[in-house]
Amino acid sequence: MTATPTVPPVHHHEEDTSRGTAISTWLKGQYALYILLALLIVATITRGSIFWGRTNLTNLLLQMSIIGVVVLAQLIVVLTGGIDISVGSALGLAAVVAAGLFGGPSVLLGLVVALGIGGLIGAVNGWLVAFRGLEPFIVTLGMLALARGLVYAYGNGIPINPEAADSYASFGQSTLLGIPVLALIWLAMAGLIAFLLYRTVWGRRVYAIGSNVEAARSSGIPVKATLWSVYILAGLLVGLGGWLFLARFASGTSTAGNLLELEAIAAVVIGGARLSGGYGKVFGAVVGTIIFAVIANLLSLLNVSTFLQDAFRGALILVAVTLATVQIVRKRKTNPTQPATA
Amino acid sequence: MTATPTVPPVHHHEEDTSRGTAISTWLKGQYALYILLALLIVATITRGSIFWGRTNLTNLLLQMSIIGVVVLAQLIVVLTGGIDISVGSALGLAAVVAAGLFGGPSVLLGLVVALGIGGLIGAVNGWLVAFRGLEPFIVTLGMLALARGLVYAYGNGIPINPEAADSYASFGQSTLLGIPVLALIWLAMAGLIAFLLYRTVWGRRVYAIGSNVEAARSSGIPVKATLWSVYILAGLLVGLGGWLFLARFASGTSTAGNLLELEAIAAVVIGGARLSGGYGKVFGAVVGTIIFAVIANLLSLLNVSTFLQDAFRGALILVAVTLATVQIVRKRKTNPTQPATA
Amino acid sequence: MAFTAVGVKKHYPGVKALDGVDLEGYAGSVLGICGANGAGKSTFAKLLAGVETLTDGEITISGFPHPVRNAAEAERAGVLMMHQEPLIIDDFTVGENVWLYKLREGRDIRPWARKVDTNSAETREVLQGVGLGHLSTRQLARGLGPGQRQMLSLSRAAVTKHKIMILDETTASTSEEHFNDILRLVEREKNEGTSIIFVSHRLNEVFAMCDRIAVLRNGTLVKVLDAAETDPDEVTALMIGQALKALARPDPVHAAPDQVPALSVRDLHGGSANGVSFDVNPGEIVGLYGLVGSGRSSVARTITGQRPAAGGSIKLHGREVSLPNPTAAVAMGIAYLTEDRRLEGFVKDFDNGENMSLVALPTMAKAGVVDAKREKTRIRELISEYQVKGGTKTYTRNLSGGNQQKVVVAKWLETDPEFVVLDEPTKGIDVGARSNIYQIIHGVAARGKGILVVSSEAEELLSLCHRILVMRNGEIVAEFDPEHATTDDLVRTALTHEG
Amino acid sequence: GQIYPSERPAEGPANGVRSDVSDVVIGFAQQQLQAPYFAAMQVRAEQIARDQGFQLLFQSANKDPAIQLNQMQAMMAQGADVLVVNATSVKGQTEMMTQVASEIPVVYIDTSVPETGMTSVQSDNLTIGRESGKISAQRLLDMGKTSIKVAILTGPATDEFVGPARRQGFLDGLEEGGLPYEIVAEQSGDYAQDKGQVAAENMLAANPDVDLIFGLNDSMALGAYAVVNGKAQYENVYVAASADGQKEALALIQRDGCEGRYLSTGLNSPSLAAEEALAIAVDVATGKTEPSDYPEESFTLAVGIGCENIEEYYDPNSVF
Ligand SMILES: Nc1ncnc2c1ncn2[C@@H]1O[C@H](COP(=O)(O)OP(=O)(O)OP(=O)(O)O)[C@@H](O)[C@H]1O
Ligand SMILES: Nc1ncnc2c1ncn2[C@@H]1O[C@H](COP(=O)(O)OP(=O)(O)OP(=O)(O)O)[C@@H](O)[C@H]1O
Ligand SMILES: [Mg+2]
Ligand SMILES: [Mg+2]
Repeated sequence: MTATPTVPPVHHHEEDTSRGTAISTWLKGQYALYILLALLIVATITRGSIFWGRTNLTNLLLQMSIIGVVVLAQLIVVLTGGIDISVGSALGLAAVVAAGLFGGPSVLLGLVVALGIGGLIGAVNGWLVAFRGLEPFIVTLGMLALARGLVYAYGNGIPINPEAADSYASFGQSTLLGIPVLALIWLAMAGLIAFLLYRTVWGRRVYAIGSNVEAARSSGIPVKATLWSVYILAGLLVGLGGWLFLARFASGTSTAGNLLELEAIAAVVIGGARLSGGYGKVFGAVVGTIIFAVIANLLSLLNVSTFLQDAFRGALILVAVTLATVQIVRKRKTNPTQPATA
Repeated sequence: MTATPTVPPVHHHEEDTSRGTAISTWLKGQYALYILLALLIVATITRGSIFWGRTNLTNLLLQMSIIGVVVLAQLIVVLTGGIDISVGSALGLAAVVAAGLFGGPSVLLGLVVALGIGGLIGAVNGWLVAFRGLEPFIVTLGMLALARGLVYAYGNGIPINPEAADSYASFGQSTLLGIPVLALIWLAMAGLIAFLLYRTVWGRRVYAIGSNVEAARSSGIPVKATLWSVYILAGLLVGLGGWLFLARFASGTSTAGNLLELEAIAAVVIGGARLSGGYGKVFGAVVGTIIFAVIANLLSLLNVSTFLQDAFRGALILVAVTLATVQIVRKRKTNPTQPATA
Repeated sequence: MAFTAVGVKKHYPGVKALDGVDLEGYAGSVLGICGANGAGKSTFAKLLAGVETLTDGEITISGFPHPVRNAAEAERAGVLMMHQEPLIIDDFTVGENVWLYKLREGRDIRPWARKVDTNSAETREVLQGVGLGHLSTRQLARGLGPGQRQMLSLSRAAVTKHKIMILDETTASTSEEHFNDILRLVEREKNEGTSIIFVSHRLNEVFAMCDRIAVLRNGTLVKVLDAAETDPDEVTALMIGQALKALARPDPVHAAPDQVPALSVRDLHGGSANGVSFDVNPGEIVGLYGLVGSGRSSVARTITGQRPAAGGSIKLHGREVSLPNPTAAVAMGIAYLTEDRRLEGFVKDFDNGENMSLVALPTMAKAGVVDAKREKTRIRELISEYQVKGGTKTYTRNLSGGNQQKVVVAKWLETDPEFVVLDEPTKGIDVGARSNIYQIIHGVAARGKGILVVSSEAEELLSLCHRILVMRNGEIVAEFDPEHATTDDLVRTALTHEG
Repeated sequence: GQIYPSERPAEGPANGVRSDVSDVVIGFAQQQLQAPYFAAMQVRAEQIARDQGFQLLFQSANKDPAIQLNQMQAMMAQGADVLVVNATSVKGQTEMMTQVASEIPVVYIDTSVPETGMTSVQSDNLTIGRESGKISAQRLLDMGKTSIKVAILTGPATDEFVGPARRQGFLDGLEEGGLPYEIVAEQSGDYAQDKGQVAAENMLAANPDVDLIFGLNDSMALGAYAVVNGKAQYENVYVAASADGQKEALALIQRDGCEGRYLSTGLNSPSLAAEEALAIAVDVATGKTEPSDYPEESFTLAVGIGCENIEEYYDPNSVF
């Protein structure tokens, strides 16, 4: 995988004590933020009044919250150097079973079931990766197919509407101080993951494993247990995502979470995380989530021909990442000991 | 305190000259082969006469040849530590444009066009990865969307039938010594890639870059140029795949190559390649291709319900890789410096 | 008694790294372990630290109820190990690397346990203690050189409780100055009753530090000596089975008055190099000495295209060259043996053969197709020429540190370069093989090539070179003729502060 | 608070009645574009919008209800007056569509969500399938078969409504036509020609004695046709589709007449459906009619197409 260009310059000796310098150094690394900024400017110029309208902003927040939680799950897995392509199916299974088990009589029971399903899937993935030493890609690919297959089998492809569909629906569109509750849940999760990653021993272990698993093991870090816990936590987040899905759509459709994995990985990567592990930030992942949601929203608002939407989205991604690294590439020129690909 | 005064016996590494040992060492590493063997046994028990029938074997070979070429493309990219998730869309675009350009008057012109499109896409991907230092995942994700979008835009979603549809169809069904020509093309490509990887300076460089890009760079290997050539070659192979698609289906459908990327990566990984680069074999990739084709064929022959197919496929993958590594994990126990996740 | 090893065996597929070693260590005493490359020193250290699992035998540590089985248990038993390839997490800051062992099992297992402050005054003090006071605790470890990495991992000694400390070639790429830091640290540890194991190929250091010396050979223990009652010659003899011949100095070069230098550098800037000028004549071996961080590697990297020059000119045989990248340099016949074996030295997934032919491969190929037979024959020759302990098909990553170094040296000299830069060429190589490498270097010089050797070991330069340049703060401050200079001269010149 | 305070369906256009057609904005939320049928619907809808001068917002959801909701919301944010929706899920969008329909009138096309929206213009998949099945039965009876073995190419597992209806319809048609059948294999071809071809290959390899292989749309049946066409071992295998009337299929029926192996298909005209649905939408937006004027559902023309009536329906210049 290519080295993430946001890795700070190699040699600097002085302590950056002044706050100004710290902020400017930080700003230099945030190329995801510039992409977002550019997108927002485009949005403002082309569809300003609609884009910034209350309705649209509310929609945007709702659209981000489910994938947002999944992106967080993907992030912690990617930090360990793994990848989880089963997130979409797992979300689907969590949603469908939470909607269908015992008839889906209550929103709270649904939450418990969804977390249970998600956690279980995460635990299986994690066990195979951590204790069996299997490639995360192939494990989660198997799980991708298995979970999606179970979704189909559970409802024979027909959506499952929980008994408590009304409660789900009204919960899903409730707001607090004008902000959708689902979005608040997402942001709370982002805060929680940030706390775990940056403030706890567990978080440091996750980064250490992703950066250099052999050094981590030789240092006595419990690599397997940590890896397992990462996948379980990711599974729980995905389960939560499934529950949020129910809240938003009030129905467990068999396509729930379809292809979410690609978008989640993309958001994590555009947010600056390194797929080979050890580097990545929650803030970046959140920005990455917003970027993809804004792109989709904007293409809709601009009423770009459906035939061309994919092409536009692709071109946008390519142009954005290329432009954002122009400056970084220039920086690298003066510092070529940095690998072109690492 | 004990000191052994006797001069210790000199021990030195013997070269494994005996052929027997070499083969048994090789066999130990081929867990993909065991998965395939197990599958074949299952196939023989459940549907032996049909599975091994001439018709079905011909079908199987045909079903493998398109994805087979794409798997080879994926393999060389994965060997450098990259990933190419645009292969499916690129194949689709190559097929559609080859079918539509100038009305698709000839099979040979179609080949040239398909190779041109594939090579161009590969060149763009490779340029961004090699010279701009971008993450292959995000680059090829952008290309995935862009190429698919162009497919839709090119034919407004409606299949494009080349003027030479009949010649394509009859070429696609032709056999040589009873073996479908498409399959022969695939195998010839496998041979070519094997030759390039194992016998040439270029091949050695590919492995070096994938395994340790800094050492490669520092040893004077032209990292960027080599990376670029890898993506271009991969693009050409994918373009060839698009042409094979036309030969087989005689129509450039807008879904051509959809989701091929996941299967290609999976085949490469189950064939023993390491996603972080530097390790992987053509033989493994070919076996991986066969494994997935046999799974799909078998599920069809057993007439497994559509609702259950995905679940079966997923469970099969999980069980296969888990079982196959039981022995490997045991070996690793004695050698715990091996990374759990590579 | 701090630890007892009884009948310790460690077998890898095809290799008996250790084959029944009995060894004891005492509290407050330093045990040196000597042996040729691949004798099993690092293996013993790793077994003691629980990083590898025993094939057979038992290691008990006093005060710990049962034999140790893994790294976590060894840590609880009080073992602290400095690995030959230091355990540094590149994506962590310097401060976080100091406190890395706080992430171990047994302590702070609760997931919500808060991490320690890694930028505290204590952290800075600890870094000061190992001569890294100038580093920021917040900078990433990624950019550190090999010497700095060693010292950084050593800093953990000050923040970890331990009863046994293992130093595996911690001094291999550090200069005399840092050895004094280490010596001080070891004295302190000894007084606190730590049992210390010191592995090094520099016998003078071993004798300066150790109370007892264990000699390993091919995985078995030859003898344990009392340091006070033995001398380097006896140890060498036990190690490699013969006494070492004194090294011959290279034949002096007689430069013709109008001779064009093989390499001519003027006012070079780049990295921490700051206006460096010097010439190297054909057939001449020039040494570059300085303390860690004096800018030697920056010079070496700049003149070999590993990093672009920020200013100045480089002439190869009188012709000005531009070296934007290593590919260009290699094409011009300039070789750079890296000091960072781990990062740039060899390809992890290549066997010895593939690593040794990596650079020279195009010369073994026709139209890009490798002549497999020719490659194989040549590799076989190289393995024996460089005394690599391992086969052509052995993965280089599975070799002992010193043997890896031999592979890397062979890789570069095999290209028959016009100009060679060797950065710490004998790092981790045992005394026997070392003289072999010196002879090979002399051979290259005798063929009229220019050679620049960077080393932290003054003694090495004095016996190997025709001329020695000393660097300080990115500039060349003095030139010595090894005939008339001593180690002391070099060290003093390198240390002197301006003013 | 709540984002959609009411559950009652909107009683008039979202932004009030427009006096002129050129001020009207209509959102068209298509379920997918992966099959030519849906793509053709878009082409026709855009034509109509150009002809009549209203603004058309067209989006396609890749068969995903979640994406579809996002797109409908974006259309509303852009000031759409009426939505034309081809639902992605019959059962799974009830609450979602209740919420949406409380703010804007919804006209369903092709696939509807019962009890929501104002009306739906549907193709009667059951009847279409039945008509095609009857024609196939007749052809096979004429060949002297008294009972047949059938293999079916179905849609993906997510196909909850349209596919099953077409399948049932076709089988009913065989029965009504007086031809007993036995289903020997049934595999998904994802409504795509290439996937259909592969599935047909496998089913035929396992059951070479199949008499008829039918697909739930023409694309898949065309894939099956490519398998049997020109292969001696399959010379007694015939192909049919329950629906769509795709141009390439009609061309085959036209070419080979009543000797051909592509027996029948059903008419499911994307153009007809688009025309009807958009007409309703424009009428409501301009105040010509009220949402409450419409019945819950209306069906487009359903006929089977075989060798005898092919002339009426084959147009080599149509998009679809
Ligand atoms: N992971 C491994 N797999 C196979 N063989 C190994 C492995 N690690 C070490 N060896 C072998 O074990 C032997 C002893 O290695 P060790 O690293 O202990 O030597 P050493 O005495 O430390 O040498 P040096 O002075 O070069 O560091 C060597 O022959 C080496 O090739
Ligand atoms: N561009 C630069 N600007 C400032 N400092 C730099 C630059 N490049 C390298 N350095 C630092 O300068 C110091 C000396 O680097 P160099 O590697 O050239 O010296 P050295 O004498 O070989 O030291 P070592 O023994 O650590 O390799 C190192 O700490 C390095 O991090
Ligand atoms: Mg060692
Ligand atoms: Mg140096």
